[in-house]
Amino acid sequence: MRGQGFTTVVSMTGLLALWVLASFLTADPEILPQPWLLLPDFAKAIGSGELLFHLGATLYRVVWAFALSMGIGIALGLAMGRFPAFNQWFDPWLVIFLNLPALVLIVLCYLWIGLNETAAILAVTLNKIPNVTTVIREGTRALDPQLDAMARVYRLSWFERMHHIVLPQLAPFIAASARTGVAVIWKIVLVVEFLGRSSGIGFKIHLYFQLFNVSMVLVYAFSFIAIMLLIEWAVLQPWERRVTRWRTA
Amino acid sequence: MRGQGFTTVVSMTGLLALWVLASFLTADPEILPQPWLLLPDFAKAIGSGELLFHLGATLYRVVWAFALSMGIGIALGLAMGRFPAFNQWFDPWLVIFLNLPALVLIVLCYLWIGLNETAAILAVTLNKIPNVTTVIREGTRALDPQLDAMARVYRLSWFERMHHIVLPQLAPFIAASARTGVAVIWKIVLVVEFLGRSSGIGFKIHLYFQLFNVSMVLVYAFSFIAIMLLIEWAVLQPWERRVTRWRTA
Amino acid sequence: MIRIDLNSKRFGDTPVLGPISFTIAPGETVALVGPSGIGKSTLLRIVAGIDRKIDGRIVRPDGLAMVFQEPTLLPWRSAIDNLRAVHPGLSRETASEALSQVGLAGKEAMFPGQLSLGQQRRLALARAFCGDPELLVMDEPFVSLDAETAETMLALTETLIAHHRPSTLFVTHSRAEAVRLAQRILTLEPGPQGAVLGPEQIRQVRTGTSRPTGVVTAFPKP
Amino acid sequence: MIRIDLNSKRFGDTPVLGPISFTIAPGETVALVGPSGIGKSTLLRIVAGIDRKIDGRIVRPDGLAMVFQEPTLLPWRSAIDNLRAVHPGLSRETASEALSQVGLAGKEAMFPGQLSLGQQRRLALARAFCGDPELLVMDEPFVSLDAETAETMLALTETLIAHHRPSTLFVTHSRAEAVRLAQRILTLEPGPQGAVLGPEQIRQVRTGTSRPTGVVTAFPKP
Amino acid sequence: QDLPTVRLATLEIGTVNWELATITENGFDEANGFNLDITSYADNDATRIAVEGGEADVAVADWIWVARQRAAGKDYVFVPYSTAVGSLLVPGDSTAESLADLRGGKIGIAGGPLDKSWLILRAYAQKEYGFDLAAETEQVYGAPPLIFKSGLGGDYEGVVNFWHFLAKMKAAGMKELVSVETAGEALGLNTDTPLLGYYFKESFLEENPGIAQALFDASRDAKELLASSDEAWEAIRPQMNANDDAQFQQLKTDFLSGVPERGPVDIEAAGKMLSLMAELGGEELVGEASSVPDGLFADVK
Ligand SMILES: Nc1ncnc2c1ncn2[C@@H]1O[C@H](COP(=O)(O)OP(=O)(O)OP(=O)(O)O)[C@@H](O)[C@H]1O
Ligand SMILES: Nc1ncnc2c1ncn2[C@@H]1O[C@H](COP(=O)(O)OP(=O)(O)OP(=O)(O)O)[C@@H](O)[C@H]1O
Ligand SMILES: [Mg+2]
Ligand SMILES: [Mg+2]
Repeated sequence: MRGQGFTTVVSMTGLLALWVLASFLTADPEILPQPWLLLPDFAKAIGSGELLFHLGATLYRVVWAFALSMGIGIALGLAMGRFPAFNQWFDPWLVIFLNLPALVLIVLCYLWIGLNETAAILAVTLNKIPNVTTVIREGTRALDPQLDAMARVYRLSWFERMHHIVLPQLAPFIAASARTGVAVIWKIVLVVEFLGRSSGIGFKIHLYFQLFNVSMVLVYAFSFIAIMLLIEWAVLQPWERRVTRWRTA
Repeated sequence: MRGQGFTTVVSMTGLLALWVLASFLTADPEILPQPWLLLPDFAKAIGSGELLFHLGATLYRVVWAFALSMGIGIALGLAMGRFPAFNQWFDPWLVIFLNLPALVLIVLCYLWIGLNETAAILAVTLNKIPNVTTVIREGTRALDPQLDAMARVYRLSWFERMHHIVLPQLAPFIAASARTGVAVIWKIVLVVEFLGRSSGIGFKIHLYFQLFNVSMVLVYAFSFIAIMLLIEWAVLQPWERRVTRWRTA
Repeated sequence: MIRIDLNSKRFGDTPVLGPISFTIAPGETVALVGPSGIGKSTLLRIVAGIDRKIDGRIVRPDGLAMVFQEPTLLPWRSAIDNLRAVHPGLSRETASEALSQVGLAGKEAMFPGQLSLGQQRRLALARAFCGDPELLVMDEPFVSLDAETAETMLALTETLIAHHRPSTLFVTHSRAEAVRLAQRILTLEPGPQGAVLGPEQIRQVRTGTSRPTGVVTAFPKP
Repeated sequence: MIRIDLNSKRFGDTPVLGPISFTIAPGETVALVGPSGIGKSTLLRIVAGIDRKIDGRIVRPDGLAMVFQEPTLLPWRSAIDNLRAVHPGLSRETASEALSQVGLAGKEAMFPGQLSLGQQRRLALARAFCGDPELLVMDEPFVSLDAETAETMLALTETLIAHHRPSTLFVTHSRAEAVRLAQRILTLEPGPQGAVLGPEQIRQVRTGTSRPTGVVTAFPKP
Repeated sequence: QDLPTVRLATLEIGTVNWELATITENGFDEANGFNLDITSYADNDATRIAVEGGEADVAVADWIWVARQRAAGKDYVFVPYSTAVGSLLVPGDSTAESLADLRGGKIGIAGGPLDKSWLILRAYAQKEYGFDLAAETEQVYGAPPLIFKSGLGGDYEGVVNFWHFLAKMKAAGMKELVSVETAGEALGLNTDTPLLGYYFKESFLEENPGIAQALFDASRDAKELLASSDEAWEAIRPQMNANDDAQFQQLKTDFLSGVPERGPVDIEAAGKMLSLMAELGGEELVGEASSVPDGLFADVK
C-alpha cells in the first residue's frame, strides 16, 4: 500500500513533467500553457464559486445518468445474454441505438421533453445504455453453465443466483463498463451541456473553447478528472480489490 | 438461420413502426419526419454522390482509428492486466486519459499537427485507446492461472500462448470493446469532423443540424448505421459464432 | 418414488443413452457403474433435471442435492460461504460443524482456489449433505481422496443415508464402494442406440443396523 | 538428474511444506503418496517450476510434461487441437493416433466440454505423452476411470516410460498403482513446519523386461 | 407593473450580449415596457433548440436562416440587429493585393462551405476577377477558435472568420484584404440590409402585441448609448474577453460600424441578397426560401 502510493505520486509527477515538456516544446501558452499558469485561473474559478457550481451541476447529471444507465444496461444485457430469443429480437435495435449519433438523441430529447434537467439526463442515459448492454451481454454469454446447473439443483432463488453466481462472474465486465461508462457519459454530458444547459463543466468548457481560453478549458477539465481519480481510488479500486480477493488469495 | 432472418425483419419493422408512431405524435416533420419523408432526401444525397463521398471519408477515419486503437489498446490492456507493477505506474495516466474531454485532445491534436487527416485520426485514436485498455485490462485480470501454468510447463511460445490461451479467453472482452468501440469512435469522429474537417458524415450532420434540417441529419446518420449493421451481420456475428462455438456445442 | 423412463438422449445426431427405465424407492440407495464415457454423468444430469432436452419422462422430488463430478464450487466465496450461499438457512455454527465433519475444520475462510482438490471435493460433499434432500445424486463422490479420508467420507455418507433416508443414486468406479453403500447396482453398457442398463445386481439385504462406529456422528442440520 | 532441495513453502503465514530433499535419477519413476491436503500438488507444482515462490532450490531439465490434477484443457479447442496447440510439431495423423491410444478415436473434433470427465483426463494424458519429456510429472493421472480403462492407461504409461525413460514423479492414492509403476515411493506426512517426507519405500528391482502385453504399443512420436 | 417577460436565449460569448447587458443594466427593457429574461448557452445551436423547444421566445440568427425556416413552415419573424459582416484577412506580411492572388493558396473558413461571407466572396471573385475561388484555392473548414488560432499561426493564405475573431486577428497584425461589405457593394447588394437579428415566434408576437417594436427600441437605445458613451463600454468590458486595449478598441470600432440604419428592412434589397445566396448556396442553404417569405421581417421602425 505504501509502495503503491509512492508509485502513484512518481507516476503523476512524470505525467506532469511530460506536460511541462510538451508545453515547453509548444512554446505557446495559448495552445498549451504550463501547468503552473493554470493556478491563477484555478484560484479565480474556485474563488468565484463558479467552478464548484458547475462541477456540482455536472456531477449531478453524471451520477444520475450513471446509475440509470448501469441499472437498465445491466438488466438488458443480462436478458439479452441469457435469452437468445430476446436477443434475436432486440439485437438490431441495440446496434442501431449504439450507433445513433449522440447529437440526434440529444436534440430529440430536448425537443420532446424541453430544455431541462430531465431531458439532459435522459439523453445521456439513452446514449450510454447500449454500451453497458453490449458489454454485459458478452459477459452473460460467458457465464459458467456448470454453476447454473448447481444453482438449479439447489433451487437457489433469483436473488441468490444473482448475488452469489451471476454478479461475481460479471464483475470484470461491470468494472469495465463502469470505468469506460463514466468516460463515455462524461463525453456525452459535455455535448448535452453545450447544446442545451446553462450550467455544467461542458457548458463552461465549450464557452472557453469558443473564446480560445485553453487555460480555463483545462482548469475545468482537470477539476472533473480530479474527482474521477478520487472516485477511482476511494470507491472503484477498493471495491475491486474486495471482489477479486479470491483471485490472488 | 431462416428463423433468425425473419425475426430480424420483424424486429426492424417494429422499430420502424415505433418511429412512425413517435413521428406521428410529434406531428412536426421538422423535429422528427416520417421515415418515408427521408426517401427523397436520401435519393438526392446518393444521386449527387455526396453521401458516398462523405461516408467514405468517415469510414476511412473510423477504420484507421479502430485498427490503431484496438491494436494499441489491447497491447496496453494486456500489459497492465498482466504486470501489476506496470499497472501501478500507468493506472493514474489511464484514468486521466480516460476522462480527458474529447474536445481537449482533439483541439490539441489539431493545433499541434494542423487541421489534417493525421490529426483527426490521431485525435480519435487517442480518445479511444483508454477505453479499450480499460476493458482488456479487466479481461486480462480474469485470465485462468491454471492455463497459464499449463502453457508454462509445455513451454509454449509467446505467439502460441496468445493464439491458443490468451485471446480465446479475451474474446468476450474484445467483442465488447469492438462493438462499443465503433460506437465511441463514431461519436468522437463526429466531433472531430465538425471541429476541423471538410468532409465526413460528422461534417455534414453538423452542417444540416445548423440548418435545422433534421431529415438530412437522419439520412446521413442512418447511412452510417446501415454500414454498422452490415458489419455486425457480415463480420462480427459470424466471427463471434465461430469463436464461441465451443460454448454451445 | 423416483421413476426414470428414458427413450433416448442424443447430443445432436449422436445417441448417448438408449431406452433406460428404473425406479428408486424412498430410502433406497442405488449405485451406477459403467466404463468411462458411457453416459453415467449424462444420466445423472437427466435425473437431477439439469438436462431436460430428452425424449422420456422423469418423476422426481423437489428436494435435491447433488455432488458433481467436479467440485463446482463458487470460487469467489469462502468455504463456509459456499455452504451458506446454497443453504440460506444455515447458521455459521452449523456450517462450521459441517466443515469439520468433512475434515475442513479451520478452513472456513479459505477460498476454493486455496484448497487442495480433495478438500474441494469434500466441501462439495458437505454442501450436498447440509440440506435435507429427498433425492441425493452423487457423481464419483469419493475419488481424489486417500484411503483413510475416503473411509471417513464413506462412513459419513452411510450415516447421512441412515438418518435421513433419502433416495440415493451415485456413480462409482469402485466395486467396494458400490457394494458397501448400495442395495442395488445398475450397470450401463453399450447398446445399439446408446447405452442401456445391463443385468441388475442386488446386494444382500443389510444386516440389522450396521451403523458405522467411531468418530462420525449424525451430520448437522440447519 | 532432478534435485529438489526445499527449505519451506508457505502460503502467506501458513507453512505447507517443510524441509524436503530428494533426487530423481534419469529414467527413474517415483511415486508420491500422502493424505488429501498434505501438499502433494503443491510439491509437484514446485518441481514443475510453476510455483517459484519458495525457499529452496530445484534443479530440473527443460523438457517437461505434466498431467494436472484437473484436466486443464483448452475448452475452445477441439480434442485434436488441444494436442496440436501444445505440440506445434505434431502432425494430424500422429495426433489422431495418440487420441486413439487413449481411447478417444473418432472424437478428434469434439470440444473438451463435450467429453466426459474421464475422457478429458485421458486427453490430458495424451497431451503429456505426445512430447518427449525428460521429466514427466503426473498428479493422480488415473482417477475417474473404470478399472479396464485405468488398466489400459497404466499399461500405456509403462510403455511410454520404458521407451523414453523420462524421470517420472507422480501422485497417487492407489497403492497398487504406486507399486506397479514406481521404483521408489515417497510419503508426505505432517511435520512441525509443514509436511515432510516419511520413510522411503523402495520397490524390488524390476524383473527383466516385464513389458506389458497386448494392444498397447509404443506411443506415437511427432 | 405587469410587464410582459421576453425570454431570450443567447450565446454567452456572443457580441449581442454587449447590447443586451447595456439594455438590462440601464433599464431599457422596462422603459420600453417589457422584462428581459436572458438565458445563456454555450453554443448557437443551443439557443435555437431553446426557441424551438419553447424554452425561450427570442434568439439571434441571420435572416437567411430565419427565411429558410419560415419557408419550411416555422412562424419565425425577424427583427434586425446588426449589419456586421466579416472580411477576408491575410497575414501581415502577405503580398496578396486582391482575391486573385490567393489562387492555389489555402483559405481557412470558420463555419463551413455555406458561410455567408464566404459565399459573397466567391461571387465577388467570379464577378470581379472571373475565377472560381472555391475551385482554385484549398479550403480548410474548422471551428472558429481553431481557424482563429491556426490562422494566427500563419497556416493559411487567407482567413474568413466570425467578426469578433477577425477583430482580434486584426489587432494581432493581420490585415484585411477585402471586406464582405465591399464585395457586397460590388455585387450590387444593399449593405445596409442587416444580416443579423433577433427572431421571435409569430405566435408570441400575437400574444404580446408591440413587443417586437419594444425590443427593437430597447436595442436602439442601447446602441445609441454605446455610440456616445465610453462609460457604457467600460461597463461591459469584462465580458468582451479583450486581452488588451488594441483588441478592445478594435472590437468597439467594429461593433459600432455594424450598427444598421434605423428603419424597416428594405425588402427588395433583401430579395436580391436571398437570390444571390440561393444561387451560390443552393437549396442546401436557403431550403425552400426562393424569395423572401411574407411576413419575415417584423414591422419595426
Ligand atoms: N493459495 C493457497 N493459499 C493458502 N493455502 C493453500 C493455497 N494453495 C494450497 N493451500 C493449502 O496447501 C495445502 C496443500 O494443498 P495441495 O493441493 O498441495 O494438497 P494435495 O496433497 O495435493 O491434496 P489432494 O490429495 O487433496 O489433492 C492444503 O491444505 C491447502 O489448503
Ligand atoms: N455436449 C455434448 N456433445 C456431444 N457429446 C457429448 C456431449 N456431452 C457428452 N457427450 C458424450 O456423451 C458421452 C457420455 O458422457 P458422460 O459424461 O455421461 O460419460 P460418463 O459415463 O460420465 O464418463 P466418465 O466416467 O468418464 O465421467 C461421452 O462419450 C461424451 O463424449
Ligand atoms: Mg462422468
Ligand atoms: Mg492435489
